[in-house]
Amino acid sequence: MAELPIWQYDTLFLITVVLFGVTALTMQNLMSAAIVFGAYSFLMCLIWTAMGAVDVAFTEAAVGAGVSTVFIVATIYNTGASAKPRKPRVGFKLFAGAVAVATGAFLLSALPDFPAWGDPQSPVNSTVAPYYIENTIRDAHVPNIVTTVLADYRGFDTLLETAVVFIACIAIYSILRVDSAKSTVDEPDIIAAPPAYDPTDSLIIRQASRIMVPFMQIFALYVIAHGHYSPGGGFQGGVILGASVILLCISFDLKFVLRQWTEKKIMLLTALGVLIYAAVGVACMFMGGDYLNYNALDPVLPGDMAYARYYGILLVEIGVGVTVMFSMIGIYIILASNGRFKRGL
Amino acid sequence: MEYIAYILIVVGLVFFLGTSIGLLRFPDFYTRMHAAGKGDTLSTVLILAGCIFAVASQGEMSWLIGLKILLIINFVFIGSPTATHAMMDAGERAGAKPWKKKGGDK
Amino acid sequence: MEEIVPKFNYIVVVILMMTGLWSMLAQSNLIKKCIGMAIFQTGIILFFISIGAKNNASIPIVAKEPLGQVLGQAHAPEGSQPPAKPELAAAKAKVYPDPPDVNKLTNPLTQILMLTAIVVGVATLGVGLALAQKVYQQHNSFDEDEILENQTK
Amino acid sequence: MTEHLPILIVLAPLLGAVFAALTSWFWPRVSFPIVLAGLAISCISSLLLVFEVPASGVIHYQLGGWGKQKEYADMVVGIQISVDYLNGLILAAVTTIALLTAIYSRPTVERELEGQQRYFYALFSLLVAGLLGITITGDIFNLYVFMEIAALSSYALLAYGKKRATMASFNYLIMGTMGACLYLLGVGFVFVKAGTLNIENLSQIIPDSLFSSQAAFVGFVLIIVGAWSKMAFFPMHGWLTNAYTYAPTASGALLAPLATKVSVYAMLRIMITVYSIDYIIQSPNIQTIAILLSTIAILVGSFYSLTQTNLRKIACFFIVSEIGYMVGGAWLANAPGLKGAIYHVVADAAMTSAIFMVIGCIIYRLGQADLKKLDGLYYRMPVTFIALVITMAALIGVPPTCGFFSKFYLIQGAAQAGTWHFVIALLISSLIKAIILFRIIEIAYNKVPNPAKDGNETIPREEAPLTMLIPTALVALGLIALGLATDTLVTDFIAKALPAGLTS
Repeated sequence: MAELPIWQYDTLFLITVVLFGVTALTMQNLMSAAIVFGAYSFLMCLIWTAMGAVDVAFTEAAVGAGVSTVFIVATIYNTGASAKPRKPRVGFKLFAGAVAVATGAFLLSALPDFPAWGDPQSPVNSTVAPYYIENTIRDAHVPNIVTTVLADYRGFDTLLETAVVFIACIAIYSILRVDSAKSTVDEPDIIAAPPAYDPTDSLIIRQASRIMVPFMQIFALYVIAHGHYSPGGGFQGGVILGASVILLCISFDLKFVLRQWTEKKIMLLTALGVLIYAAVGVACMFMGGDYLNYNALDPVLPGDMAYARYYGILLVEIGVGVTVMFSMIGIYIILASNGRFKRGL
Repeated sequence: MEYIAYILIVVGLVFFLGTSIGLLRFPDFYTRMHAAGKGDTLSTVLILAGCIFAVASQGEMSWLIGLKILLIINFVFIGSPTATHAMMDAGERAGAKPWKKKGGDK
Repeated sequence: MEEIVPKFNYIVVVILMMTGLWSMLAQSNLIKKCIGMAIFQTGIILFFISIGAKNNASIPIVAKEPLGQVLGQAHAPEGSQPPAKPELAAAKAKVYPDPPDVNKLTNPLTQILMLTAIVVGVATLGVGLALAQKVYQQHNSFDEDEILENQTK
Repeated sequence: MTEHLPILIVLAPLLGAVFAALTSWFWPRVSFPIVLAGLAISCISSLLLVFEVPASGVIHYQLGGWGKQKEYADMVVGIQISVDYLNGLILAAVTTIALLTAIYSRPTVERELEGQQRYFYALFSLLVAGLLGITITGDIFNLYVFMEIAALSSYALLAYGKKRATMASFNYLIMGTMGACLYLLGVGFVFVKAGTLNIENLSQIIPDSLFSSQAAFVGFVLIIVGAWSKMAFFPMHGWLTNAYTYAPTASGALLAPLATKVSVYAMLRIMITVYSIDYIIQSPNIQTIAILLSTIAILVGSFYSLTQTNLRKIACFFIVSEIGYMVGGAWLANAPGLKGAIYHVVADAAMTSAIFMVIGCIIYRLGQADLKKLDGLYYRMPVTFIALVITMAALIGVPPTCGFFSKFYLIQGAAQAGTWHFVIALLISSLIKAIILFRIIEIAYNKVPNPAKDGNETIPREEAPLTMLIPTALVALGLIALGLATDTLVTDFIAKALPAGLTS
């Protein structure tokens, strides 16, 4: 048999990831389920780095593992619920298990038809992808191919992705936000059970976070700006910026952060990021190119045609970073404070 | 250079082993937290130091990568002891009582 | 075993997705459903990434050749005086190797799709948790059966 | 500027939403006109495009200036959006209905969403942008992202409603994400075998090399099942009735006609363009299953609507049975069946929009839409009642209205394909809708003594406000206009959308 195309270590990671996934779902206590889910996501990042997908691993570590675990924990904190053991509805669980097994078998029926794991000649790696690898330098002078394809070749996808983040923020705002003053929606105000202990305001945690936050923010700006050369870009940088402010929310209390970032400022800047991205596209339209065709911006930007794309990508990444940062902060504050923007985690 | 890296990483792993055994064996909250805290900070720092030496011998830009790893070590030193402290503090407020020798409550 | 080993990642992907699907359908706790949904999506992301992975290929960043090496090629070892201006510019332009070898870099296209999928996953998770929290406000429980009883009475 | 029309259709609502969200903090009253302007621009550009398609053939628009790369076997690099015969009509229908619903929804939003309407119109416009994106995009992964945009904004729009709306929206979220993930997995399977995501390239690659591959078959089934669960087709229709019944009238009036129909369009696009009709004929077992399921969907939808008294629930079960028409028609895989299905997508969007608008007017004026408490509707709200009768007539399939022609094609296709159970289901469902219509007429007209005669007390005539009444009347008359314009629509639009090879 030819040299086994399999990475021995990855099979080990994959098995452990499945174990983590299953335990995360079968755990009784919700909080521990959230923590195991966080561990599951971090292990997933490890697997993706081993497979060479560094940008995706970076995003998963920042967005998937970091922020979504914080969201789940904030929801659990606010509702203070833990999964009370209930009589299992065996009939329905079996039916659902049968459906899952049937779909799984149907999916596996296509197994022999798949290319082996990791062979460079598979149809995916031999049709459109070679164009990207060979022409990124010629087109946009950007070494990090992932950033070019993300912001330039398939820039429309990323605009829609930023719109998705923006919609998530407004959707959560309109679902949970209740300014109790003038809302007529009949919503019994079940205040979450007071937590077992009063939140700490110990000095050590505040000092530590006060030291860490500025460095986090500088590193995040570096990640956004340096997305052309090293793994990183708008999303990852934006999330780290958001995470630094969330760290402040946790170590100090919500009012401290809300004094600096008021609710209005957060929501406005979330919308502004999407506007920047769309405006760059519209500018290309007015300058004669197709939508999001940065070559059209050449007269405005320094350097030759390819460098116009280089700077176009940078502008777009900044727009993405702004939206992602403020929508992460917005989502966290609304989830943590159950929509009342007063006290929170 | 290579051998220093191997030694450091192995020592780091030994500490991790100690942490996991500690987590399983120790009777109550505080001692388990102590083991977790130690393993978390020390073994990570040792492994990272091993990485610095492992990277030091490749290419002429490696000192920059070494510097970046030093930064990471610095953050781990600030970050994880605070985390352990926070958990200890929360545990103490939540009323976890330390374990006493003569068969105190588990 | 012959058939299974080189396709091991697809099996793991299917197992992960089916646990996610099962938990979305069968778990009665709303938060567990959200976590199951997130696991379902990470399973799909693993599927896409494992398609794009290539054997012993490095990350999809076109590595710059150090300037010295390029200059060395441009100028035979005959003299040590710095090369004239145009050669330096040409050498600097050529710092990047002409089109990099496709098999040496992993497939960037699948990674872009997955950046989108991760962000969409987090957005859906956020909205799901917000809805779960509002349901909890109304029915004071995350359990689907209690909520149904509460609604019908 | 005219060559930028395709992108303008999607961009106008998107930018409208962003501006509405921005201005909602300074002058809340301005966000509605902005969204209205965005929808108007996209409506005008889509109408212009629809008339341009027969003249200049299929219109492609490359985003970012990338196009076919010669030396890479002219694979399309980057994303391409295209307007052709199949989606031209649907684009026009979606934009006009969205515009009318926006005008219609103003008073209901004022009354129902007192404190929360800051982002309502931004989400409204984003949902329309997502739906238009699904219709216009030429890239299957881009379709997934647009599907998520439409889904996320519809979860929020539904969650605005009363107490039970939140749980209904959560169930919709779970089912919707499951459908979207299955669709994404299907795209992954197709991507593994074909290597490209562009619909135009796929339509060349799949027919000549992938017809026999099992992975392409599994991918096809996954995409179809994903689309089915997004459109609430029979096995996965549980979420639709609760979601649309407890939602506020404005979001119900927008979501009901458009969200499910656009998923039907996505299924049609995959079936006709990407996987071409003879792939379906070649794999017969899915065809029989699909037609069987659609018959059950029609019967389930019709019988359940008999049992309900809440008008909105009845309308929701109508949607479930209408979806059965479209999926059944499409899967007959012969010319009349497909013509009926495509035509029915446009006709049903108009019909569902009309019925939800009428119910909205009733709820606005009478506070509830229960069948038993509608007595005297004819005297109290004559115009709305006439619109209701026209819509029900269209749903049953009375000749001048568009419902008749789509049913006519469907029955012709079914007869030709020999699937008699589908024909019987079609007839039964028309019968049941007729019963419901006569029940409504009986309650609204006869139960109350005729006030015109002097003996009885006169019933105050209280119509819904004008901004709600005019769109309702327009859509109801549109049903008849659509019916009369059928042959022009079918001959020079729908007939050309079908693949040439299709025989009879």
